[in-house]
Amino acid sequence: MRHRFALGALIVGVPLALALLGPLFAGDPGPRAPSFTLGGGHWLGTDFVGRDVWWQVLLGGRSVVLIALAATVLAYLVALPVGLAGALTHRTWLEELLMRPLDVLLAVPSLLMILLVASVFTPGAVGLALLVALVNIPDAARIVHAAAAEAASRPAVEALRMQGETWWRTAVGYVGRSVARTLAADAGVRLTGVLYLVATAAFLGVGVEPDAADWAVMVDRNRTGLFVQPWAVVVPALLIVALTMGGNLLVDAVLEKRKRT
Amino acid sequence: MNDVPMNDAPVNDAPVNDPRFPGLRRRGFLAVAGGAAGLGALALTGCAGSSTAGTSGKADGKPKRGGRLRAAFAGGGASETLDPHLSNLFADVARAKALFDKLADYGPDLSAQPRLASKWEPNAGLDRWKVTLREATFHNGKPVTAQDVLYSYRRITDPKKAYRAKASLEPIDLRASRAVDQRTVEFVLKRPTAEFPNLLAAFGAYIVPEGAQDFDEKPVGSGPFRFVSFAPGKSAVCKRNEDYWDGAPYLDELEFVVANEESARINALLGGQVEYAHELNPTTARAHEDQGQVQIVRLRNSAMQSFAMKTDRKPFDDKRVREAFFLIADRKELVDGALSGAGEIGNDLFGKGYEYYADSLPQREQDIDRAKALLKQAGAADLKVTLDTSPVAAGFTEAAAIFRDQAAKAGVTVRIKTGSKDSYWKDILDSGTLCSYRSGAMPIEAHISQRLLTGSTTNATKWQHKDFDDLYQQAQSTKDKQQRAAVYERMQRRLYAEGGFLVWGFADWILATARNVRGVEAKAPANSLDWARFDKVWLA
Amino acid sequence: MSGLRSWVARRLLFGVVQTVAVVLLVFALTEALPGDAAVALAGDQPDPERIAAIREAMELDRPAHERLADWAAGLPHGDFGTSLASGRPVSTYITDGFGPTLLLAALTVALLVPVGVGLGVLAARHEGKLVDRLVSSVTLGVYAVPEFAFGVLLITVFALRLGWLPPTAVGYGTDLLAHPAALVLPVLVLLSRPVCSLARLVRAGMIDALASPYAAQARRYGVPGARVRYGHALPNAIAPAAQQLARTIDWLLCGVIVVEALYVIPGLGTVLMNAVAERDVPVVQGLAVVFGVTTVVLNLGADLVARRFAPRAEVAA
Amino acid sequence: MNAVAEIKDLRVEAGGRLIVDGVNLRVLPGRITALVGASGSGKTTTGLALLGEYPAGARVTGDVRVPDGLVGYVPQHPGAVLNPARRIGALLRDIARTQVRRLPRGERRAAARQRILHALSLAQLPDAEAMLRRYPHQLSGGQQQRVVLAQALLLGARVVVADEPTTGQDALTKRRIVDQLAAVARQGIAVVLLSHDLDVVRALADEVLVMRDGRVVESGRAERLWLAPRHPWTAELLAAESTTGPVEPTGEGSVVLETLPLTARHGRTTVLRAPGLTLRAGGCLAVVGRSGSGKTTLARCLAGLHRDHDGEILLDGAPLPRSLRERTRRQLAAVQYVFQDARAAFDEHRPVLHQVARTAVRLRSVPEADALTEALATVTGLGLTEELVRRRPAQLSGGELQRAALARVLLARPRVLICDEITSGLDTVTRRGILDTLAGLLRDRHDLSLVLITHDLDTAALATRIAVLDAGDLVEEGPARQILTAPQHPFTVSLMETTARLTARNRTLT
Repeated sequence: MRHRFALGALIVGVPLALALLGPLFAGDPGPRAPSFTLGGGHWLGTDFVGRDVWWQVLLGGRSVVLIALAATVLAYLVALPVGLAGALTHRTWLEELLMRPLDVLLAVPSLLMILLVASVFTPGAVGLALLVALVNIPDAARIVHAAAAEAASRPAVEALRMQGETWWRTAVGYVGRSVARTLAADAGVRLTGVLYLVATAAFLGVGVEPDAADWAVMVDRNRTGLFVQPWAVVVPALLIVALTMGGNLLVDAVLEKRKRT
Repeated sequence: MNDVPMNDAPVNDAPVNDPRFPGLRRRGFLAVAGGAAGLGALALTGCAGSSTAGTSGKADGKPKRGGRLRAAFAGGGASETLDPHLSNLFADVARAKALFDKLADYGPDLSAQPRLASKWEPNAGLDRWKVTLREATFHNGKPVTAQDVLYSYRRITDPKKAYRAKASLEPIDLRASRAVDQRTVEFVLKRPTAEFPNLLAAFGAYIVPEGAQDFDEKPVGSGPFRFVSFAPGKSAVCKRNEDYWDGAPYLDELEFVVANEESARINALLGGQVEYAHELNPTTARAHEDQGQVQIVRLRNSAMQSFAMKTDRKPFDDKRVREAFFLIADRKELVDGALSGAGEIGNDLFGKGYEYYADSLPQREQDIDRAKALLKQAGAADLKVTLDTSPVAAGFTEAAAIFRDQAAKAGVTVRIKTGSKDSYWKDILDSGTLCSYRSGAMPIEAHISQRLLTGSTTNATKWQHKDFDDLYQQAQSTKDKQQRAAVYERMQRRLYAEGGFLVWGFADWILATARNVRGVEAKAPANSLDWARFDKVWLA
Repeated sequence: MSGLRSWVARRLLFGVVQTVAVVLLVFALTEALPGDAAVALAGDQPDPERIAAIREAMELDRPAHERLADWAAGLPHGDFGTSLASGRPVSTYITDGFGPTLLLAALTVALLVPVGVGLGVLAARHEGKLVDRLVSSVTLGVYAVPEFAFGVLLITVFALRLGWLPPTAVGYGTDLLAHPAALVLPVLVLLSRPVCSLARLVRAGMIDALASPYAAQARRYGVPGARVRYGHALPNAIAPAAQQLARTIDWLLCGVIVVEALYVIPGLGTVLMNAVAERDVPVVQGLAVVFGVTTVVLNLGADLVARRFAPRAEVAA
Repeated sequence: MNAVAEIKDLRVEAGGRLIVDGVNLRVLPGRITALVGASGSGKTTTGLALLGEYPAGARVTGDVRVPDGLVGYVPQHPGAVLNPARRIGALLRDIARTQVRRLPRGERRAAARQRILHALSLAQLPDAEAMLRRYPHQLSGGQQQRVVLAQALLLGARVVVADEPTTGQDALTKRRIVDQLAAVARQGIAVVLLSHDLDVVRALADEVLVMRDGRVVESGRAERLWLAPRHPWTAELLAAESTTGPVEPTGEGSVVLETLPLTARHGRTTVLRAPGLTLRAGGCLAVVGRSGSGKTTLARCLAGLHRDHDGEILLDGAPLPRSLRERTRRQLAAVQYVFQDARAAFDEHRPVLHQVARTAVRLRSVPEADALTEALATVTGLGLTEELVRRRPAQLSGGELQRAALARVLLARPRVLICDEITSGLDTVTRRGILDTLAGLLRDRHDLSLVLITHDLDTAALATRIAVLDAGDLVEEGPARQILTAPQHPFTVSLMETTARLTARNRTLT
């Protein structure tokens, strides 16, 4: 189990380091060469518009990782309060009001939602993060609500109320803390799900500039030259897969350890 | 309808840049081009297939009858129809061309070639044309008569409908036109139109039997192939029409299959599921050119690539700024980067290689210093401009990015704004100052009438000059070809000097065929007669 | 068990609400798309008259809510309205597209359950050993690969490099069943992700069930190992897996869109993508109803399965 | 007669601790052997050793011989060993199938079915046919226990190990379990009873082994042990069991709490129809009844934890808001509630002392530091060390946590203290400790009045007045002495009799 943690950390470490530190070393773009050429001073060749692929790889990680992180955090920023409030309130109509509409959203296929919303306004990175977060909120809220409802039904909450404890310490102090562990597990899986959605959305040309330095966009736009210059597709694709797979491995290892102690 | 005499040559915009064309329109969506991408492809680039002799198109060896050819096109999905007058996309045109005929069609240089019409001669005033029909019969054996022609043209110009060729046939006064005899039609025009034959070759002006309304069940036409079956969005099958007037086709059967993804088309060709894959990406072509599995066919000068400047508003109302932009563009770098080298550089004029093209004008080169000087004169030293673009057409976004870097060298900062794919053309018609623009193959006269006259329907550069309109009218009423050419030359000289179109390149149209396919014409820009023409094709 | 009937009735009612919500949401979004069917049809020839003529022919000048009301009025008696682009009834679009998509989805689900559950049980039985680690890491790896990459990879290796399978289903649109080989790769791509999530869920469920007191009691009383695994532990592992799988139904619908485009299978995904591009609102709405209803029905089915296997667990609405 | 199962010099060491240290056990057919001891004394580990199961990673020496190897096991929570996703019939059929494998294929099905029905009747389960189609969660606790017993009988086990079968059960249920185990023994099956409930051990056991910290401190025939316990620990056990007399009422104070007639509902079903009740200062009202009789609901209504009722509750004559959310701090402090499951009533992340002190801070706005010192004083008053209470709840035992809970509510200086079955689930010694504490409270604090919710009369004996609830109705209410000695209502009578008979001599008389 120890080695799984190390393996996961390593696999996710490489793309993460590239994504966050890359832009510092990118420097200015070299002269533009004909598209899809190999060699000629370009370590990984040139991409579909003749830019140096290695320079793109260095720049391309940041948007994917940041959008994914932002989307996950945004999803929880909304889901946590809604889920907690839904579970803690004794007014059933309030709980129904909070939770039912979210269940309705579960029925909308997420990719269709992204395509439709994205073509209404062509969102930039921020728009894409908002969009992917929106798609994740219903499910995240449902999980928070389930975990919080269980914690809220415990006698400890009633004991706190008997003590006249403030709403804040009961809801966040006790219920929030006990929900934290389930959320950590869900956050891990959700992050990989969000990464998949961000990559697919970027691949479909949604939410990112068509020629943006973004790994998923690189995979899409450079596929035309795969026979001539495979690195422009293979390297970013491998980095995205490593990011999701490493993330998963890490989450599994952490979960395993938490369950053991 | 504006009353300005709009001597409108056939409105024929090549469907190639029609955003509804799924292959192009969904440039962003899964445009899985470049053959089967994927990690395993590394090994592929290694293997050098045996490359067979030459490119297709040359009819080497004697044509053999027989066989069935499957052609993969990008289609319109379930709303496709066989009604020739409704054809909008490449797949529609290819199917219509197989089942029906037009009176005339465009040759390699976009000049009108006689088809169902054997000959045509105008009267002195160029406003009455007598067209004689060739001996031809429909699939049901009925001969093609003048009545059929008039019925077809009247159906197309039905005010209630929105058929594609309606605007092109506008100059004809169909009530006054009449059938002189069984095979002669006298067309009465509203105004002198020297380029009337271009009208007969207009996109979508097919001849259908009189009274024909429904074309999806059992369409009857006069084309080289007869109807067998049709499943919208999936496939259309037709078989050889033995008594076709232009000689019976070699193929026994022809099937059009729909594959909206470019990678699916090339994969199907590589996997032997189809013998003809239409519209491929330049990089795919380069990747498979010498692999020996398929034959790549490049149709030169098929599509004009340019930037359109609004000449009626700042900063492009000053012609010095326009000339400066002409000089900023490095056309070679744009063609190499955006079209991956598949095309030729442009000279800020439409219609390279077409009839009446002013190839005498010197080819412009990039001259940053002169551009800076011009900008300073015009008081626009550190100019900021927004360039509208969209993934609606191949090469747009790439070219925009490259032009932005080139403009930076001349001190001009260009901000790129990416618009929605589906309403791009309508948006850039009136708003913005600078945008990416492209156009399919059409006669130069049609380009001018459609985009550069005061009354033009799609005047993206807002080029509205009275004297320019008069020159166009003069050309339309000049009977003699040389004098007409001279007038066109003067118009193009004016555009070359101060026009709104910065034409940087002409893209090739690329398709691929299986190794055993012969007779596919290479010198046929998309939209012309020999493009997607299967009655001269045979299987070795 | 009247409890079950009332629960199903409540769920169906909620399903109707969900579908109506999906339709309204999709309608609002499609209406908000820039340009409309007329602009899309006019294409790069956006001359104002032509657009006006098309718009009138398509009755697009009527206010949005009126068009929605008309469309909704037709719905109860099965009239999905007519397509703006071709004038054909939307129901033909749906029936044409339904065949291939249903075939793909049915094949996927039919293979998904045995393979997913089988892998999960296998991994749980040999927990910690090589098989378990192998299955876990492979499922993890494949789960991380988006469909577009996996599909393209399969085409390259199996269709073009080895030539075992046809790279696409081009030309077979009308009768897919006649060319089963063309279905192998698309179904493989569709299977790749849900098999992984199902296997991981079943594995976790099985491990908990095998360590439970009732499993220990069964072993203590001499019930053979296989019987304990499949008779006692598996039913308890199935319940959470079935419920979570129902939540990934919408993922299956997205997967279908990508696979249909890659392998040229003219199913509902392709019809939807074309309709969105052509701003063919009635078709998009018809499909929204189909997607909504399918999601609701599949969710209900999965919850019924979950309820059967974990009767006590309070099943979320 | 030869032993059906035998353990010789069993030593079990796990996690560095010696759980079982040199235990010898001979189990004779038809005889009931009881292992008595507080939780953690090693009796469960010894019992499970008979089944051949040991704690994970334990080092075991000594030998366990079970001749025909079939040992039945009835755990404390029978529901845990019944597969929630399978019908009862399917569970039993699995076991029956292992028994009929030798028969020819044709007859197997019928033989299995017949054996199942026989086992169910032996386990005294009426209408077995309907039972087979139901799921475990649709059965009551008692029925579940009998199904688990039927499993053991179906197996043909010669020895059945029953682990704490009666803890937390009310007198009537306890009575039924005793009869059940006695019936099993009468069929010649040896029963190994692991329990700390002396009433049951006294009623059932033939042989008794008293265990403490993994060693058997005393063993022998039951009668001899009750009369002349040799080992001091056994004597202490027996002493703890004797009931202390009711606390003499030190003069009835004024009416503190009064309820007008109230009906309470859970969702759509009415669970409680109680007429008016009065509670006087310094008094102690015990509310007695079987589980599910509505006594907890009554307590929760008083405490404001249950809103769904239509009655009026008056504190010193003034009406109390129905839900504690609307009660002022003073009203909250006046009526306090102690939960049955002390461990679940504490936040497992924060040290106990701080949680106790919070009551003073919140309800009496005492500054933090003073609250801590006051809490410390109260806690040590209740017999807990400072070092213990500074730890997190996980490191304290059930009894210790319950004392901390008492301290937590006392810090509010309540007028009314409601205790909801706070002693059930504790072993006898700890229970005696808590009862003595409560008695002490009543004596020292004159203004405090107690409401004791319990199902066992031992605890009720502490009260000055007793109210008896049966299926949601208040059947009888009066001074403790009169209810205990001369009950009127038939239900109270049967309750009193069963408890009396339970403590009488063992089963041979019945």
